[in-house]
Amino acid sequence: MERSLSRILLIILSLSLILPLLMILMWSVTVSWPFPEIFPRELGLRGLRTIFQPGSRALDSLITSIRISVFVTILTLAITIPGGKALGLYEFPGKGFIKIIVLAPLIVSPVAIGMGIHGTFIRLGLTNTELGVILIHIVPVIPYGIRIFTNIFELVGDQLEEQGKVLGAGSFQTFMHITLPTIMPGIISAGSMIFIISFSQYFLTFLIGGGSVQTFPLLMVPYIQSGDRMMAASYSLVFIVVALLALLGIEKMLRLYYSKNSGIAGVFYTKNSD
Amino acid sequence: EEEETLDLETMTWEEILEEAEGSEVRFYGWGGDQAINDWMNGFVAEQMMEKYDITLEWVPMNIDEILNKLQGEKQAAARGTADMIWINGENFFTAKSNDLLYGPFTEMLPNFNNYVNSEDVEVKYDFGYPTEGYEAPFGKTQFVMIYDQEQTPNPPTNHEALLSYAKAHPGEITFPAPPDFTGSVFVRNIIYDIVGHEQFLDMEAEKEVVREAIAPAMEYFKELKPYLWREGETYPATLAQLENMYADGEVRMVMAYNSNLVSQRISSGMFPETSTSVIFDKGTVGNGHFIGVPFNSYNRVGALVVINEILSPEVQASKYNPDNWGDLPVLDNDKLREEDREIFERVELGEGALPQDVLLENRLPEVPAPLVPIIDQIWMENLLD
Amino acid sequence: MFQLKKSSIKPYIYLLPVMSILIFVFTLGLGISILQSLGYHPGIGLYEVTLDYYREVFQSAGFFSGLIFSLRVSMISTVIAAVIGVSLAYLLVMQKKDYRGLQALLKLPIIVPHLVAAFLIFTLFSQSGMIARLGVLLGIIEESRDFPALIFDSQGIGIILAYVWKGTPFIFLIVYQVLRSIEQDMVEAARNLGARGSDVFFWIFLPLSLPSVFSTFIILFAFSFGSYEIPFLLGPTTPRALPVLAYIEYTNPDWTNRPYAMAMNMVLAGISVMLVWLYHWVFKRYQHHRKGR
Amino acid sequence: MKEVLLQNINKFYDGEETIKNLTLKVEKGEMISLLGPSGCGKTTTLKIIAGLVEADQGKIFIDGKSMDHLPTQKRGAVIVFQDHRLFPHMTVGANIEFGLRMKRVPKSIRRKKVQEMLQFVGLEKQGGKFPGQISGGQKQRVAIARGLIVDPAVLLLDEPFSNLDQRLKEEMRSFIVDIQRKLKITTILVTHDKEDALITSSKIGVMFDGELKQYGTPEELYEAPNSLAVARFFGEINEIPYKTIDDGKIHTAIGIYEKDGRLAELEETDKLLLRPEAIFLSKEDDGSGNTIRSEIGNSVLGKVNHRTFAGEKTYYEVDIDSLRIRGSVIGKGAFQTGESVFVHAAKESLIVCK
Amino acid sequence: MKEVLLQNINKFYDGEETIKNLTLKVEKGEMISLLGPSGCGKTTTLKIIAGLVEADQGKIFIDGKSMDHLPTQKRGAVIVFQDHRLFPHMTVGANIEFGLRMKRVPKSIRRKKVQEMLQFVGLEKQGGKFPGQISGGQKQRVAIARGLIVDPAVLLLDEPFSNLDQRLKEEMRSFIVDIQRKLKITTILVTHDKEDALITSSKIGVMFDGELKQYGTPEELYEAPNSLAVARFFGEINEIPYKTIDDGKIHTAIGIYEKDGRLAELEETDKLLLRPEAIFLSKEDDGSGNTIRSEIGNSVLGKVNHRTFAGEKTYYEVDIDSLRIRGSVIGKGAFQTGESVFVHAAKESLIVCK
Ligand SMILES: Nc1ncnc2c1ncn2[C@@H]1O[C@H](COP(=O)(O)OP(=O)(O)OP(=O)(O)O)[C@@H](O)[C@H]1O
Ligand SMILES: Nc1ncnc2c1ncn2[C@@H]1O[C@H](COP(=O)(O)OP(=O)(O)OP(=O)(O)O)[C@@H](O)[C@H]1O
Ligand SMILES: [Mg+2]
Ligand SMILES: [Mg+2]
Repeated sequence: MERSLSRILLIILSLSLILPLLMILMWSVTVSWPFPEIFPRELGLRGLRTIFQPGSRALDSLITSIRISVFVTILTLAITIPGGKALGLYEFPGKGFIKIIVLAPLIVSPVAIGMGIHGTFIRLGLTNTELGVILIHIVPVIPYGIRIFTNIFELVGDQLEEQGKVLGAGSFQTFMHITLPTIMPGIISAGSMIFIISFSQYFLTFLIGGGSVQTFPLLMVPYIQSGDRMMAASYSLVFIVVALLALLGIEKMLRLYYSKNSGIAGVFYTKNSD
Repeated sequence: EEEETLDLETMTWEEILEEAEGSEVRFYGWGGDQAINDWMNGFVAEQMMEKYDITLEWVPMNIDEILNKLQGEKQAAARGTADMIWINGENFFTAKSNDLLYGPFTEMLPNFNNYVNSEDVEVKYDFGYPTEGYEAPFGKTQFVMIYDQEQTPNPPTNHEALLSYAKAHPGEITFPAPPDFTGSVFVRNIIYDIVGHEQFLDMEAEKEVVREAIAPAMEYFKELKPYLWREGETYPATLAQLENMYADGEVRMVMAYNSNLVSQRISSGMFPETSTSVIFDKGTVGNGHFIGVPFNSYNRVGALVVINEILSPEVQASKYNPDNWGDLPVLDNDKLREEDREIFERVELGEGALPQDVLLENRLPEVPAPLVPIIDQIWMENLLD
Repeated sequence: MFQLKKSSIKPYIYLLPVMSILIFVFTLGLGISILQSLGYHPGIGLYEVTLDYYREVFQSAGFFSGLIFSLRVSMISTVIAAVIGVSLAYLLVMQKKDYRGLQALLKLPIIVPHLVAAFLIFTLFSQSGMIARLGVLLGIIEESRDFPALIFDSQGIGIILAYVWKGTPFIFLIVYQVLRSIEQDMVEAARNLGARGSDVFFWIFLPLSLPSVFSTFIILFAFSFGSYEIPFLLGPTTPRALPVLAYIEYTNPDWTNRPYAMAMNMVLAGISVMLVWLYHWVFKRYQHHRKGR
Repeated sequence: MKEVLLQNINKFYDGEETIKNLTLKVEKGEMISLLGPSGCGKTTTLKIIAGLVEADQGKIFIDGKSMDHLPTQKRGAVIVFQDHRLFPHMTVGANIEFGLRMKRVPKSIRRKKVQEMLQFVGLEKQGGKFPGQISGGQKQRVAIARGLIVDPAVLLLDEPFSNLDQRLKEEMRSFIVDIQRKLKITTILVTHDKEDALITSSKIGVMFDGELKQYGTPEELYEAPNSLAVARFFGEINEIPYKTIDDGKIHTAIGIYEKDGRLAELEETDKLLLRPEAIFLSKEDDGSGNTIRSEIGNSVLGKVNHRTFAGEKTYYEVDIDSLRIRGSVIGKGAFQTGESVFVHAAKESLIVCK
Repeated sequence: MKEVLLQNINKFYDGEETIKNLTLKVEKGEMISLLGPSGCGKTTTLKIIAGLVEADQGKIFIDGKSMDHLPTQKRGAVIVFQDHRLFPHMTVGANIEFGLRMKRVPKSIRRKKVQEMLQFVGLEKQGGKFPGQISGGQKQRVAIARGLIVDPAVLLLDEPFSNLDQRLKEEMRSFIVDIQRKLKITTILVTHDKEDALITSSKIGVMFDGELKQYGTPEELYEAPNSLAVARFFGEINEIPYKTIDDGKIHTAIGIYEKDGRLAELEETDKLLLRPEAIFLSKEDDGSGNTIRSEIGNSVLGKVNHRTFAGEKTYYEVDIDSLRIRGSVIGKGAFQTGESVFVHAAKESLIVCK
């Protein structure tokens, strides 16, 4: 009984979070929908057609967006996993200070940061390049990565890593075979956050990409700021669906990797023992 | 780059055309309108490709962000990515006073010389600020208010009528609070309607002076406040939200600094078909919008060619067509050849929009740019506690 | 919980890449921002270093009401998001199945950009929004004006709704992964010693996930306290949230106003740092307290 | 003080039958042991009783009440887990206190009890440490203390002494037995140490492969195992080949015995077993003319093949013709490898096994 | 085959000295045991050797090379942990295979070796299961197999048999000893079971409270413990009060002994100890006129206070005047509580302890 009650509660809470999204779906095909009607008065496909029409930049920019965000995710994971490990497993002078410092990208407004870095990026020849955009996207996602991995490492400890080393695994091997699989839940949640935040980045993309790197939000945001709800919703819809698919795809790949490092061995031994 | 700058001034138009051939031009500007985006990416880009083998890249971007980017590039003395920017008003003032624009260049454009009246105040001045050839006219708009004729058969055409209309329908009129761009224009229109517009054209940008000049208008707003939506305690944050509220029937009036907005919204189905534009009897503020060339444009020759083409009757007429955009043309009727004039006459105006001549007759000039923030400030101090 | 390792050099090496990026960002971003807030901005012809801008920021009318508004709104929304998010994670972890589909769907609000979230909340909760329409349909209200003002209201309810909607799944996602990695063994042991469902939650799940809850809380709070999009689009005209004030100053085409915007940003950042530090301090003491019992 | 009854329990893991038709009754206040080789299903049985694992078939009653669908926390059966399962985020003290907290025992009482427990398990100094900071044996002691403190109605101990040294284990064992007797806690002890089982329990069950092979008093199991496997389980054992010849006597490799007393009902299919400690060795010729061993019954001659010193005793492998038997001798033992010895066993120590 | 040398190792945890000036040398290819009560620092010592814990002072040499700052994976010292530490995301098979994979052993060889290991530890059927799905003893076996498979240069076993039943433990023990001998792996076994230590090791070290109290051969430790604590550690022991009177004889509670042989150097401060198994009991009057016990030296009369049956043997508590001693008797023992018995001990079994 306790369980069914909690299931009902779970469903209600989840639905109240998910259902609002129906509004985006509806508005993406709604021409007019005056008060107090419950269903749109007139439907149309202008928004979606604009996005998918031949020669539309939307599709190209989606690919650019995904490419950038995937790189950002990989790079950020690569630097925040060791960082989180240091904060999660070690005691050292300055730790408390660093824990606050890593939040800086959230605390200092991205406008201030972006403007500050713009000049340096120009001098380094990174503006108007995808590389520059990727690098700048790393900044706002650092807090998410570091924080999540710090917590995960605090939780899992390093006993299994020790075991790996004892069995002769070098640092890299230990990382690949033991650390990665044990922190996989953290990688999935941090990776999702990083991907999402990078994927929806607007201001920094524009500032550093200078308009030559056209991501999807660059096209989408002006519509969202305008009163054209159909265009705004259509772009949002495509954005959300693509981001979700990309996320699930990445997650699936990670899980596949994860099971490859354990499951296949399992199959093999089960078979042989019969 | 330096060379090019030097060359440009001495080059003939033919040489410029030749130089520009096969190049790429990047045009940055507001991208929140599907029709405009389509027109830019479609008609204009195709024209450029066909006529000059120029690839025109339309980059949707807000002007304040563009200026920030230019400013950063200027400090680092870097080459830019934008060749043309869509600009006007205060932003032009900021750009020009910070040396972010290349110019003067308008005199180099054959179409400017041929079709544009360079002595027209709306070409010479932008928000009271002299353009000095640093930006070429692009189009014109005028502030309008939009009502649903079915709901409001006799829309108010002056501030007093507006007040009694608000009293008759309390809570159904509102506007985005300044310093929102459109809300700010609305406030200036009311001010013009109450205290006239002439005094502002050469008014000192001094808060006390302005405060005194607009005091009656502030009284008016205070009187209006209780009859506004939510009793004037709060205002929509953006024009977009006001548009949505109007579309959903929550308020009775919406406004636009775009005389053609109504026909676009009607044709896209957002606004009721009975929506119509209204201006005050004493007229409403109008302004022009322009195209500038960033100081660090990489392809100035290309930019000049494109701007020149935009000033051609074909492009201007196409832009005037509400199916494309509906923006008022900037060419001088008197300078046009007969056949060109006909192109304009053939353009069919959209639903609910006022014809060009009605607008032009009731067109008031903008206040000088420096006054705008001062007025906004005073309004806020008076009406937001 | 376990012995933290003491090592002189390793943690610094691990932190080197990420810290070098942060320090790079810091010296440049923050340094330049501070200079600009002090009125030094050669790019727009300002050279005089002065504290006037700060003084004016502190003296300006909207500042304190904006500060309090910002604090209140971000605090309330983060607390609500944390409570619902943690409950959701707990409810899900207690189920036998793991509802993969539901999990994927719950990621959606995280994906939705803040601007779109504002749009959504607007279409749902404005006086002519979906909820109001349902109210009319059910005969609870007659016209849009009868619907309570949730958007642009002086309590910031619309902002809170938007942040809760965005923040809850975020907390859920992180905490759920943590809860799932807590071994079922621990739960069995607790139940075996007489723990009821709520005991398991308060004594096992909550403490073990608390560091994560706390971290996500801080992230959400710092974010909502410092960003302008949602309060700008859904907030009242007065009082305006602090970041909105800064944003409005920033977008002022008159660039000589820039130092105000920067000064406000710096004040905002300063307050944020103080709050985060305070949180850390409290949390540490709390943990200490538990350890030392 | 509650009675525990398992009726025809079956449990499958991945399609494999892990518990096979298990029926087991533990009387009120009784302490029994479950023995069996690794992986035979002991832990699973405890988990089924405690309600942590659901049986696929069968019924469980505690004090006559069916436990169907009763959640763990309401059964009052506390397991001390083999793998400790200490809460990593709580100190040793808080771990021990946990059960009392769940019972909403007032703080002052809790404190007192925890102090007592800490003292008893010898961890006064470790009360403030976290599980990650204490040694293996200390963890085990915390686990025991955590289970005992709640005065459970049914106590399920899963190898609670495996990480303790002899002395400590004996202390803990007698402490648990004391408490158990005093409070009459119905207790099931899972252990791999036959001594634990024999010393503490009024009954012992031996499981193999999910089946309860024998259930009885320690003496019964030790002296009358119903299978070779059970007998083996109580320590190494020698199987003694024999023949029953018409003379009514039993001819074994270590001597000839009358077919009476214990051996009266020996059937041909039965096995004859002999524990190492029941084998007496004496020197063929010890020089001093001492004849201690030879006085006891008949004996045969064998040859020492291997000798292993194990402190308290010494193991000998002795070859008697082709038969190799193992005997143990208290102390160091005086025999050398290669030496000839007399091997002898008393009739009473012969075990007949079906 | 490597020599392990610890020199003056110190280790502090939270300001408490956990390892105190430990010096220990293990010869190439030797197998030694570390014994000691729970929490005395055995595991910590192993971790220091493997490089998982850094000593605060002192040096470690493996094969003469200083291990300072050499990371764990380069030391070639493999620990089999007390708490198993199986990789939860790998199957049993993959866990065992892990070390070979790290060494880049070709797949075909890996497969073969893993199969062999699985078979040896009796887990052929469990190869595909995950650690969460196997029993405690099975986990322990996986941990052993995983450590053994890599042929480590130095093998550190931390209570590897604690969860195994007697039979399995003996099997595993002899398997490990065989491998150890064959490959001459320098091995340190931490155990709480004195039998394990005595049987497998050429030397035994006994630790108390972080200190190595005695280090020597099994016989030395068993027969000549250098402290009561060490003696106690090898099983229960009776302390026998005595007086040396002028007659040159030693008058103890269980008889009078000549002061020669082992007792020659007994000093007044020394203790006289006697293990339970060295105590012989005989009936005051067994009816049959049998005089087996009384033949051995002198004896005193005592009264059986308590009897505990432990299978293989039976413990008796016997009161001799105010002294209570514990004796053990092989088999069931014929004495009843309350009965009077003769108590006797051979002089050779008396232990002198400083
Ligand atoms: N990380 C740590 N922090 C603080 N104290 C510790 C830590 N690890 C071990 N200790 C303490 O050090 C002492 C020695 O621990 P160790 O694990 O070496 O004992 P052990 O001899 O292996 O005992 P056991 O036989 O119970 O496993 C113990 O008292 C323990 O509480
Ligand atoms: N979750 C599970 N999934 C699959 N098989 C399992 C699971 N749990 C236990 N088993 C199997 O069931 C059998 C019995 O396990 P159990 O833990 O009851 O053994 P045990 O008698 O306690 O052994 P030990 O003395 O080694 O602890 C083992 O073969 C084990 O592999
Ligand atoms: Mg078990
Ligand atoms: Mg240990």
